[in-house]
Amino acid sequence: MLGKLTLNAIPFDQPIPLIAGGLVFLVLIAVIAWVVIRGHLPYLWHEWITSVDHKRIGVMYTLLGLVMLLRGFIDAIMIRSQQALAFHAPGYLPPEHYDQVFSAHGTIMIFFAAMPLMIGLMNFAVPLQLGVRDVAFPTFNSTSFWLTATGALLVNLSLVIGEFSRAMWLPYPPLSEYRYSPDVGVDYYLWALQIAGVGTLLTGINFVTTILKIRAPGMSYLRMPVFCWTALAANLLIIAAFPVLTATLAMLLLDRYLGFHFFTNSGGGNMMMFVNLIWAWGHPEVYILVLPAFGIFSEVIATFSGKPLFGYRSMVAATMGICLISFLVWLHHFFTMGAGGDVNAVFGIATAIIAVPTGVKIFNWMFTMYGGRIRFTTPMLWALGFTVTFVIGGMTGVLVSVPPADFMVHNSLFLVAHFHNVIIGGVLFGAFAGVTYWFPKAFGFRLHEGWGKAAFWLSLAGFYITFVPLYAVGLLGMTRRLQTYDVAEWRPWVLAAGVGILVLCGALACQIMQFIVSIRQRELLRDLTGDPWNGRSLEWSTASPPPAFNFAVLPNVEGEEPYWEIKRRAIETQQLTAEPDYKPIEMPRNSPTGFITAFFCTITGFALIWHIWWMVGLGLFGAYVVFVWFAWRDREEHVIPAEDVAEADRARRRVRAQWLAQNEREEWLAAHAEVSEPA
Amino acid sequence: MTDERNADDEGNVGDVGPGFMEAADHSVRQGIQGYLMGFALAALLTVASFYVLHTTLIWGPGIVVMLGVLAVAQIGVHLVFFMHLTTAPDNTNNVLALAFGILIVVLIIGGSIWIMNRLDERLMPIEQTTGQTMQMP
Amino acid sequence: MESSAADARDNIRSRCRLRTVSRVLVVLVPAAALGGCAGGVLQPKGPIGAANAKILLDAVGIMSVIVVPTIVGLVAIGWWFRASNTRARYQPRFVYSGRLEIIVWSIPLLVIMFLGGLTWIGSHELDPFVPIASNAKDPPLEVQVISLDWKWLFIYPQQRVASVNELVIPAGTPVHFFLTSASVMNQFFVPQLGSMIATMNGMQTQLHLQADRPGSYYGLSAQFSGDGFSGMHFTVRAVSQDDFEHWVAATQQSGGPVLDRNGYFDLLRESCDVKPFTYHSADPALFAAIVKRNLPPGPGPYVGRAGPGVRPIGCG
Amino acid sequence: MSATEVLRAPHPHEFDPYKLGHGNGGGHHDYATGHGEGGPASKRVIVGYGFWLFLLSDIVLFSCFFAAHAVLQTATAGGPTGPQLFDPFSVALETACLLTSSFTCGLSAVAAGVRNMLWTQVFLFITGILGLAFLLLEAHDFAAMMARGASPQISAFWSSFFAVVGCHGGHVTVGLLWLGTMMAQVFFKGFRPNIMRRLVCFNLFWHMLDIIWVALFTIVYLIGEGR
Ligand code: HEA
Ligand code: HEA
Ligand code: CUA
Ligand SMILES: [Cu+2]
Repeated sequence: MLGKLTLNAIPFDQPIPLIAGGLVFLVLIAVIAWVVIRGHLPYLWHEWITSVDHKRIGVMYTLLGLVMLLRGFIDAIMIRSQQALAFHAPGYLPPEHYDQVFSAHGTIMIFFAAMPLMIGLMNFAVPLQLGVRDVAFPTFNSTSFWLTATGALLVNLSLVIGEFSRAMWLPYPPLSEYRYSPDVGVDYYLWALQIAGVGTLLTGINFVTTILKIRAPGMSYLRMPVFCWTALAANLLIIAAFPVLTATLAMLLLDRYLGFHFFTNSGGGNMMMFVNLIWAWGHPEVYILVLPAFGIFSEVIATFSGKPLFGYRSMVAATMGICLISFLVWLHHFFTMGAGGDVNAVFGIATAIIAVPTGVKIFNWMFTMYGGRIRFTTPMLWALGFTVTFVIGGMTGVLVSVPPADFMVHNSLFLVAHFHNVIIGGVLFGAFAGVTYWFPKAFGFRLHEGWGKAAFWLSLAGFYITFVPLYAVGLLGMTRRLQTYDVAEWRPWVLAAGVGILVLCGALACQIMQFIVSIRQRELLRDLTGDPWNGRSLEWSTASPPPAFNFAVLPNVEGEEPYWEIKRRAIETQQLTAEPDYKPIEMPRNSPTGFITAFFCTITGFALIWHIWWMVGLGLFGAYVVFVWFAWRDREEHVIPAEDVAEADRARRRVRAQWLAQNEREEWLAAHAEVSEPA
Repeated sequence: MTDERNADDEGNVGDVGPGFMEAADHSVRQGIQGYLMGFALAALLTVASFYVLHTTLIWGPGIVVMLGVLAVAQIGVHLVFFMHLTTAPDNTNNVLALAFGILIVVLIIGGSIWIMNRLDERLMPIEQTTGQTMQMP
Repeated sequence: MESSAADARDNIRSRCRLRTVSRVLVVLVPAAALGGCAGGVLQPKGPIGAANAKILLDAVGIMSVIVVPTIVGLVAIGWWFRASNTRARYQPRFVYSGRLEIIVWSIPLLVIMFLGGLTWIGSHELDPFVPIASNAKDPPLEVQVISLDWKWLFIYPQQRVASVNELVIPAGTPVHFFLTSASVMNQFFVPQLGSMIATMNGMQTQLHLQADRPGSYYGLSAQFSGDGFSGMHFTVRAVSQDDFEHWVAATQQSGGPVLDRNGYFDLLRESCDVKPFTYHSADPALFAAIVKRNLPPGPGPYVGRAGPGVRPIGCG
Repeated sequence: MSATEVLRAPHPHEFDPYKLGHGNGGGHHDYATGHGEGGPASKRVIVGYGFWLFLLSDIVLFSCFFAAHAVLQTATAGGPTGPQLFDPFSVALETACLLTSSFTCGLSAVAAGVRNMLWTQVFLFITGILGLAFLLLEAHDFAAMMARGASPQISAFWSSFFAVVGCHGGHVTVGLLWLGTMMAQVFFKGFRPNIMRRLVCFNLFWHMLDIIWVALFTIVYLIGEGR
């Protein structure tokens, strides 16, 4: 009746995960109960759960990312504290638990923290920057989000029912085959990723279509903000790479569930094929993460330097170059498998070549700051911290792309330090820069600067204190994923890294304080103009938070940096453009399709993990019914009457007129004019 | 009828989605003719593939190459006659996307085969250790 | 003769204790850290390790030439052009420069060209399958390496002995390793001797290493292989040629177990933190049988038991 | 040139910072066909293009199975090999079914183009029947092979064979389910713009299955047999 699921599945003998997981679920249930009792459910349902508004979906993605970041961070604390205690000693986490912790950490961080953060920010900002009303397929957008959430839910469910994979964040067979991992952990991993992966693929299709086909009139490719370019590149990579992940995991599933022999030790299976295919996805994946971050930094650095981005054309070329080359390098993750000089050299050199376009980006950011008037706001600090940190991480990346060097540090903590260096310094800093940068656009008030700056400095310090020792201990030969060790020389470094994690805890505390304080002081931090940072691209031309339809009339783009142009002209002429002729706007209707699909996917996934076949059938049938029902829907759009549009836009115009009156023409012009001689 | 079509057509002129015949220019007869032509060509190429397999006209090891070429040709026929892909400017995005897809497919299949062949050559035990034949020293 | 190995281990331990004295220094001076008794990859003790380390340092050096000025430039420019600095010149129209663009693309390109050359030559010369050019008159010693759950088995086919979790080799003589795995994937790695290489069931990789001087080196698996992974380390003892022959003879005459099919099946079962021991006789055909998958692979955890919380037997 | 001069310049875009040649005009004047500068594309283009991208991603998915099949070509582990069990006649028949169904599918598009309900339904129906025939033939093939000792559990080669062919078969099955709902939609709702868009997507999907099949019978059956 319940397949493999028995009472034994609840890990009573492992109190730590049980309590931790139980606590999480209690909190979750408490939140749900509170929502229901306080009568917020209808609001949540109509305004968020069924929303197909890209801004709302972006916010939900970002929130999911932050919560999972917290979960991943707890795992990281456990890893570092275990290793700090485990010199000649068992530590407090037995192997079968420790192995789950680092596997879950890697999986959660990549798939459910970093990806949702980046996709969330793209969701929020790309249509606004393109000057349009929504993405190409709003309902699929909501489906993407809920499928990702399903994956996250399944991974976290493994805390309390059964267990998670112990086979690393990329489950290399034969260790992940049924023979060596007969428990459900790997199945949790596989189904969670298959479901979330489909959601991500839909996102990729959605955004490439949006960027290529839906832009404001006059916005040619070379007028798009760089963030849109990097989003395009990242989503092209999603379309190309995620099917590879799906196929590879499907093969492993066939092995585990139906006794196929793709990667087994018997029947002629070949585990090297898994390693090959998973990295054909895995390498592009890291650029899927970092490219949008590059875009965020481009926006932030240009805005806070008070200058257009330097070398826009080079930036675009570099972005697309990275996008292409990233598909030519995947073998660098298995130089030590013995493919020989030719193969290793070709892939090694291709890898190193990525340093060239990346370097171009770094230099262009540098020249953007050159001659600028830099305001050190929190987003700008994250950006500056990123440039320095990422250069170091990139350098160690190029180092391991030289095969003989990699033969010495592959899978060592040196490598762990490399990728945290680029991921934390690149992706995570990028996410925080993006969140603080666009937060006022999404909610109408700024985040508190003081707490944000504290969080930044502690993160920066914490990062270096944690990971510089790992570089060193990696060079001492310490390999990754060790639950215990007995080499005295490693110990001081491991302890130092343990101190670093304490500093990071401080950073987390400041980050959370920033959110709390900002929400409580929101009236103080309120921004009415819609343009709190003196921005340059179109998202700043509408109100904060933007109306559901984003723009009352689609902006007519006549050059690069369209909003800067609009602003300059307004100040120059001391008046706003003439009031447009408001027309009714058709917007997509809310739809529960995404949520319900995800609901059935959760059921199906859970049933598959535990071999509850009747429930699998039920889930699949439900999904098909939803599909037909969705197809049958007649009215896909609702119309916002012209009066409502006019009302919203007039309110915005009033505020803008006030702002205009406050900005003295000569003063503003002087402030933004080129200074020919040092004053 | 025309209203509906126009409503759907508004927006950027000179841009066509994949799979669309230029409906306005095509009569039913032209439409059918196009599909017939594609069908005939595809059938011909399929027959050729099955025929080539057992032919003695082509040097043995070359047959595989011929099969590959025929398959590519037939895929091309499908793309042009059934999916209405053209190289006209209004199809730029469709063709670019296809080119990107083909590039990825070639990289993944080509790269995997190259890598895996090298690994197989080197890791499948051709060079034996002396162990199994050596006697006690 | 058992005791000689034990003596050696005691020996290692006491030397370790000496080294701990210098640990304070180690913490202070990162470079000095590379001198523990599990010395790191920057303290190579053989030609392969030395070449790898050299390449590693060369690469860091050449990249520093561009990376260090970049970092300095970023910080300096960022600080100088702060809004409050009235002496900095505001140039909002400095957004394009063809000349800078050329420089910006070409400097990294030049660095990468050098690194690319290094990569091409290094990948071929230091391919683990390529024998060490050695002027030693002795032919290389052959060792078959098998990774098991969770220990290392070393078979000396010419000597017909075998050892677990301890590898004894003659210093100054190249060693030709043939490697495979009896269960899941692992990586054979001795940081101070050089390159690591994967071990996989059904496949045979090769590796050539050499220890220049007698000494004791830390070896480990560099590929996570399951719950007992942390205990999967071993000691490499490089000894003089005479001592090596001594060790072989002693092992052959010791009363240790025999490595035949049955002995192998005993070893195949999962076990953790296995203390080093030797087999006084070993079947050299065993290795080929494993590579050809004529012998079953490791059984994994507790055959037949499935469900959550499966734990390895005999561990923890 | 002083700052105010720049600002008073006759056209605000005389200054083209990136030397992109966009200095003057822009906006609506320079339509570049297919580049979407005239504002958002029509819904028809958007839907078609999105589906096109999906198909390309699906082809990438198949390419992984093809790659695995190519690599595991010889991994028969002592069991039967492909050519021993393939039935070229049956494969030819399956090919004929699928190719013809692609043709009739195209004809249904022509009929739908002129809003002819009867012929649209007739051709969609024939397409479905041919697809079903294909599936039954394939199932029969599989059963015959299994009866002669080949199953995915026998060896890596057969795993990859059943996976790649089965994945295509699975797509055809999904296509048939979709076809059913499409026929119902056309019947009950007529040729509305959204239904027309879905019909075009379905057409693309069905033709794509045929393209995959071309690669499949060439690589798996013909080249496999040629070895
Ligand atoms: C966001 C994530 C991210 C990013 C951006 C990168 C960026 C790079 N990575 Fe990293 N990498 C990972 C995430 C990432 N990586 C992860 C997660 C793993 C391990 C997975 C696992 O095993 O679990 C990994 C592993 C990994 C390996 C495998 C090593 C091994 O397993 O042994 C290699 C090898 O080549 C590599 C190389 C590189 C290179 C060359 C870059 C380059 O893109 C960096 C380019 C940037 C610069 C070089 C800096 C700026 C440039 C200049 C200032 C110009 C001048 C500089 C020069 C000329 C040098 N990475
Ligand atoms: C996106 C990817 C990502 C990120 C961000 C991180 C972040 C961190 N990781 Fe991780 N890590 C991986 C990906 C990532 N990691 C992967 C793929 C592996 C390999 C797994 C494997 O071996 O298979 C790994 C492995 C790994 C190890 C190696 C274990 C080993 O092999 O021995 C260690 C050890 O220290 C570690 C530590 C850390 C630390 C200290 C952080 C910290 O820097 C975290 C910093 C985070 C914070 C400070 C949290 C801030 C949180 C918030 C602000 C949330 C606020 C929320 C609300 C208000 C709701 N990670
Ligand atoms: Cu064989 Cu990895
Ligand atoms: Cu990579």
